[in-house]
Amino acid sequence: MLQVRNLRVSYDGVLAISKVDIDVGAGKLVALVGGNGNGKSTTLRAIAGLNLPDNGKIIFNNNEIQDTPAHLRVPLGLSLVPEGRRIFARLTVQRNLELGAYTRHDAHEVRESVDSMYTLFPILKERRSQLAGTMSGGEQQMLAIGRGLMAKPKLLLLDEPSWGIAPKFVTKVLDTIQMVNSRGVSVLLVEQSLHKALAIADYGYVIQTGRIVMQGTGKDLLNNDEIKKAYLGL
Amino acid sequence: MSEILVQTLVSGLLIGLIYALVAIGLTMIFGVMDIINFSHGEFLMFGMYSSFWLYTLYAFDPIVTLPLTALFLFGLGVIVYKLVISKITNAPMVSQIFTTFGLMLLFRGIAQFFWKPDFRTIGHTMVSGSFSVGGIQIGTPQLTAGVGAILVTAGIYLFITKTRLGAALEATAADKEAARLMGIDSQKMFALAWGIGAACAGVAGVLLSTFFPIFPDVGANFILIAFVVVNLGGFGSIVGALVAGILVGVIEVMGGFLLGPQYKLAIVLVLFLAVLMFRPQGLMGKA
Amino acid sequence: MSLLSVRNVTKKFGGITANQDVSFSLDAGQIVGLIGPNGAGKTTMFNCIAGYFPPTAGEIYLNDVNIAGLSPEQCARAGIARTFQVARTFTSMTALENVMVGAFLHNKNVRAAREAAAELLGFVNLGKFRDKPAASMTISEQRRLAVARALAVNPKLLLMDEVMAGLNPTEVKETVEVVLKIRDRGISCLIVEHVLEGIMPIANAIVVLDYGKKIADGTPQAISNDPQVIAAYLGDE
Amino acid sequence: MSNNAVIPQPVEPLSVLPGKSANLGYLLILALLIFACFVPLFVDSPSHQNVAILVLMAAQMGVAWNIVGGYAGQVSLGHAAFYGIGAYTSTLLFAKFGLNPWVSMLAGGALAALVSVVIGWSCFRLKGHYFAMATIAVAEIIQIIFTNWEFAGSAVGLTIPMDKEGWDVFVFASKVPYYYIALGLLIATLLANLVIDRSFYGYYFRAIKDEPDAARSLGVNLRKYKLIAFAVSSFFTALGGSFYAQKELYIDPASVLSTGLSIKMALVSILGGIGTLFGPVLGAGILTLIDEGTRALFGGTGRGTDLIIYAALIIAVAVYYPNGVMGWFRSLMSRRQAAQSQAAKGELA
Amino acid sequence: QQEIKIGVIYPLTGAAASSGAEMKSALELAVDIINNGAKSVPNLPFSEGGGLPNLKGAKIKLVFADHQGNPQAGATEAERLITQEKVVAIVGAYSSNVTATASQIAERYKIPFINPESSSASLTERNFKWFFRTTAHDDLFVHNFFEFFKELEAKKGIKVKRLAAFNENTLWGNETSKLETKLAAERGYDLTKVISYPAKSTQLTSEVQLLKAAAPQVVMQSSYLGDAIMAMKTYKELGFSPDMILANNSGFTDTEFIRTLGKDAEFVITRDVWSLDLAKNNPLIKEVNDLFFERNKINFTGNSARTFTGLMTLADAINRAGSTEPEAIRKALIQTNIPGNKIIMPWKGIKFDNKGQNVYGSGILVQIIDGKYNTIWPFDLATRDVVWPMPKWDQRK
Ligand SMILES: Nc1ncnc2c1ncn2[C@@H]1O[C@H](COP(=O)(O)OP(=O)(O)OP(=O)(O)O)[C@@H](O)[C@H]1O
Ligand SMILES: Nc1ncnc2c1ncn2[C@@H]1O[C@H](COP(=O)(O)OP(=O)(O)OP(=O)(O)O)[C@@H](O)[C@H]1O
Ligand SMILES: [Mg+2]
Ligand SMILES: [Mg+2]
Repeated sequence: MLQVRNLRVSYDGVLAISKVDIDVGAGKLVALVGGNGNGKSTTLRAIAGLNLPDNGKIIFNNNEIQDTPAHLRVPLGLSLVPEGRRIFARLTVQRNLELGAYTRHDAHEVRESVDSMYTLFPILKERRSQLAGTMSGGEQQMLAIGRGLMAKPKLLLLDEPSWGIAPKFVTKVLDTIQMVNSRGVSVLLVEQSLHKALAIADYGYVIQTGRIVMQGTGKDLLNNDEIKKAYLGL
Repeated sequence: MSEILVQTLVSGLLIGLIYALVAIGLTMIFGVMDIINFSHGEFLMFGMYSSFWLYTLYAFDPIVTLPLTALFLFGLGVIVYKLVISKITNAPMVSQIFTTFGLMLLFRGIAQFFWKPDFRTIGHTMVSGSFSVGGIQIGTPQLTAGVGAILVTAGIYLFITKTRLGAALEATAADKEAARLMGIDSQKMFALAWGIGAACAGVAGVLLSTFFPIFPDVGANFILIAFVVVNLGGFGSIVGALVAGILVGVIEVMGGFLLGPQYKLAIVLVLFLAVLMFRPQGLMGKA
Repeated sequence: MSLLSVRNVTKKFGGITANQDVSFSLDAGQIVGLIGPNGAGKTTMFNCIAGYFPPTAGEIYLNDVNIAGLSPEQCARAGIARTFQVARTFTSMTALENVMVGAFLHNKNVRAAREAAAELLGFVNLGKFRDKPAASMTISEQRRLAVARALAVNPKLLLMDEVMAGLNPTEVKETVEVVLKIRDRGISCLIVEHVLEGIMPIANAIVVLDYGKKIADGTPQAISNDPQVIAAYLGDE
Repeated sequence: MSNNAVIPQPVEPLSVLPGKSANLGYLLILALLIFACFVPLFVDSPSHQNVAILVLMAAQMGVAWNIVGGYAGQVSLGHAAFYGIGAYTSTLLFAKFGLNPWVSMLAGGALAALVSVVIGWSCFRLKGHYFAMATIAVAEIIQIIFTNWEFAGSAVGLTIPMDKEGWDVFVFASKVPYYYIALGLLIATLLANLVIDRSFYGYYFRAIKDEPDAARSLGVNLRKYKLIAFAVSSFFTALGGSFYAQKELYIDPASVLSTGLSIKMALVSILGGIGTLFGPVLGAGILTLIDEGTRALFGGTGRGTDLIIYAALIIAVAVYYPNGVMGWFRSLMSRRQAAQSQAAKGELA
Repeated sequence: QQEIKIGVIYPLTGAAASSGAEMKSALELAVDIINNGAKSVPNLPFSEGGGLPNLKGAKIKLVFADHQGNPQAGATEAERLITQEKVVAIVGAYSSNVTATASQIAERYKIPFINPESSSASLTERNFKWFFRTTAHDDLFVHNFFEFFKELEAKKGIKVKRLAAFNENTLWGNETSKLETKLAAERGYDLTKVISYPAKSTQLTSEVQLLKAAAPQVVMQSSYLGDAIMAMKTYKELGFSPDMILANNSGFTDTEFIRTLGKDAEFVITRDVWSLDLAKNNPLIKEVNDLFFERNKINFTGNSARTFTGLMTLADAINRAGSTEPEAIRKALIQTNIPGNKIIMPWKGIKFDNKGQNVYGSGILVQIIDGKYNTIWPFDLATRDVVWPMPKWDQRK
């Protein structure tokens, strides 16, 4: 479904990632993990089209999309829930969700999707007409995920969805992701917390200083000694 | 005496609606892009000249050519966006001010180059003249402009709150990168905002041209008031611009009458500052 | 006598009550955790203590002086330093200069401030970023920078808002060590955190908020077994 | 698959103009200033000297504006108010009360600083565009007051008699003394800027500009330090205004209190590089030369050609160098450095 | 062959640019006549062409500069013209505040400065040695107003009592207001209202309402074109009908004024310095105007006619000096004595007093009747009788 080949991105001439290869198969949940500032977000942003790569290929459903502008990647079935939520602070919760479905044209279906989001996140329903910016950090994260799902993506890119979320809800968020995945949406999940992400992932990549240094099934990686040493503090 | 006061009030109301009309385009651009367009008065000027030339060369009445001018100005707004503004969307606020200030000078220069610095006016139009209601005189051009202002405000308000494109515009205004992730082409939205903003100025220009002289620097007469209106109403708020426009018009005319015409602008400015002290975000601005 | 004593604080935003009648206290040399579900009012409580919002009702005592309603800069002078949920780095400055801004509170001498700042950068393990533009640091590094910056004002009490968010376990460990070192300097810490692995082992006490109200208050041990807290926040693992 | 897990090492970010090249910058500035001292020796056409003075005046305005607009990030578009207060105070004291013009000039500066504190006290709760607009409004109000104030000459303006000349009356037939006074003013303003930049004020100002809320948490009293920046900036702006009055010997509200002038002060800084010490000086040079040049070359055509060219150049600069000439220079330097350091480290792979 | 460079400083861009453009055309005509001749105006000095005879047919070359309405730019341009372009004299600068600064520079460099049209009285109160003004100034013009009232009463039995002053709040309008206030008091008129309105107004409703409330017989008004048109429209709209609108030139004499307002412009009286119908007394007026019309498709106005006259006066002085030495030109200017029939102004001639003011300059009053400006005062020059009172708006056809 998604193939990233030899991707290289830099900010103002400073290299952030290079030679990144990632594959996400149809219906798979793939995790991209790594410490702070190692290029996870950069990778996702490049896939979503927010950063243009210096070179490399991004192939989505057999189309090369590395030169496609970000807004045209959404209708292809790519949706990114960005780092730091980026919800529309001055719009209501409801309108945020509706905007998530901007590329969909069936008003009725969109309304149904909104309702299903409310079922998924009851807190959002409570706050449907509140301005999104006045909600707490965690509430905003729920909204961001809901909004990302509203595009009915084939591949959902999630950048640290559990960031700033209460433990009780972290599990819930991860469950939600698994559920979405089980309905056939492929997921590329970026997380800091290795064990949580790898525990639910079919496959995982470890990124370090802008390069993929390890990959394998989630279980394999979790049991890898070096990983344990470097990331799990054991 | 009281008749004079009522007359003054009515006149203030009518001019206030025109201020609102001029300001709506400005607030639109600001709301979506966070850019203060110093050249907004010059879009108004182009609208006036468009109306003037269509009238002078082809004898078309300004009211008839209004849609044409609006369309023309929409195009101009989009072109200006594509050629200039699109390159500074991420620049610091000060360089944006710098750029639109440059555009202001450029447009004045262009107008003078092609159309000479002369003052021009449009003679008799469909809306010339005035009528009296219970002893209160109302200028037909002013009234037409006032009605135009209300219609445009309503139209834009509905467009933004009720249409998909309007929602996209608002999303882009809030966070353009996030909007792109929703599949919204932010460049297109910005161009649209400039188009609509310029078209509003164009409509205002046409309506003004039926009773106000036309010259290359005419924008200078309106821009400060437009800024005040936009700011008083709250940057980006369409309804705020309407309310503030009326308020400014009435205060200016009434204040000038009661306290001395040489201070009429000062009165408006003092009140404006006073409001900002209590509502830093303007009357209808979001905090 | 407690260093900080929050008494019956209520904070409303229009119709929303973000904090309702919250009371708790913190003794000198303590680490206290403030936890609770999203939107429980933790950041709001910080803002009230640090002077960003005047509480709608209630008092906040620092060493028996009511500081409720003081401005943030007055609170800083009184000895309260804080970090923000988003880092709020001074992006046009280097890491060192960021910390220097804090150091100027008590000493306007540039050289002295530079020395103090350099020491603090080392203290939070950011020594190598000294002359790097702070904007080039990652988010979590910037959060740690904010801690150094806050320490530079020589606070009695440090409020930290989610400094461990987004860290991997190794990094969490590092940060925990930093917090302990801060306490060893005699600075009390009030910490908002969702990363319980980070806060639970080191806190003297935990305060739990839910829907703006305090639902529990006690040792980490007691809190993790409190059924109300489990229901509202921890969830059953 | 590779197994060589390394402990994460963030990509080395680069620093902007580190110590050495900053010192080089100061040396360059010093060299330029020394050069400036000798300009009248080889530029003997009074008209060219006049243009040089205009450059210095614009530079001084820009540098003064930059203290509050650049360093402290409070974009004032009403600085003409202070320029005008300076010009009017010194002219009134000198022409009407016979006070020594140099003393009058300082009095003008002090008064402007005082007024700026009053204005700032109320306007500093406003942010960004709201603040900018409020300053425009305040300056307009002040212009209206002067236009109607009989004692200050109202719309007619004030004239300084040119019958006496010399250092005691601050009126000269030759351009050379004006040149050196303007240069002195510029250097004084630059020095004030430098002192601020190097002391805790500079740090506080930039902190306020970057993240006001965070600055408050560190005990920075926003209003106090914004007011200090505003007052210092206004003081020097007013000195520039007094100088203008002594040079042109005639002032009226339209020429020393207009919003156009306020914007020009900002333009000078922006063009050169906002928040940099030397940027406004560069900007002033460029802007004045373009302005005078286009007017001299095309002004006589009467078709507005000069305006068109001037405006087109402004726009081109703003679009292609949004951070000003200094910003462009810096990014050039840092890009070169990045290339070098990357070359040194070898490709990241 | 020698070329005489004369610097010319006018507002070619900015708010006053439209006036600047007209004056530029007038100067170009004057130079063309001097250099290349004009057979149709044999009585005009230098109309035989071939440059200045006393300087072996030296031709005049104008160097134009734009002051944009900005006093500093005016001074800068003056300095440039003198030191770079080496002009021997300067003509300018229309806007009184720019004339003030530009003439200071000329004074410094000891270069003659001819000012054909700035009307601020203070300009010739500065004891300058190199400043010469050919036009009369506001002091005289405002005096004209009051002489007109006096003569109206004495000769036509029309009694004017209640006045209002309605002037733009700029240097020009402000000086006018002050003088009107002073003279009204001195001569026993009842000045019911003095209104200063800000330049660049978007509406004049409050002003007109105040006038209406004061109900004067005569409104004395100083406005530029845009405001003049706006004021007239507002008068009509709000039904304000004084017996007389007595305007102080500028907007009310602009070509566009009548064209725009059409019938609504009727009966306005305005002070002027020139009018086409004066050709009756001085054929030169029509002949030169024809040349101007041929080139520019517009008639002279008070401004352009004065500017034309200013340059002719300077040429006369340079010719008599027989030299381009500034001092020689200045001496010649001091001795200027051009008779009224050699100029296109309705003046007795041109002769400067020791302040540099032309003592023969004077104003006229014209009234718009049948879409044309008709001289109505001084009564001996009048081509039509004054219409008094102005018909009320609702009683017009
Ligand atoms: N906008 C930017 N400008 C310059 N450099 C950047 C920018 N964004 C990221 N970087 C740099 O690129 C590198 C990779 O950053 P990225 O945000 O992709 O890391 P990450 O793995 O997502 O980290 P985190 O866990 O903190 O989110 C870092 O060194 C960072 O400093
Ligand atoms: N300025 C404000 N205006 C209106 N409501 C606000 C404002 N600030 C916070 N709130 C509301 O107050 C409640 C508490 O918010 P707060 O930010 O304190 O939560 P929190 O406990 O810090 O949550 P999180 O862990 O998600 O950061 C939320 O429901 C939020 O929507
Ligand atoms: Mg990231
Ligand atoms: Mg929070």
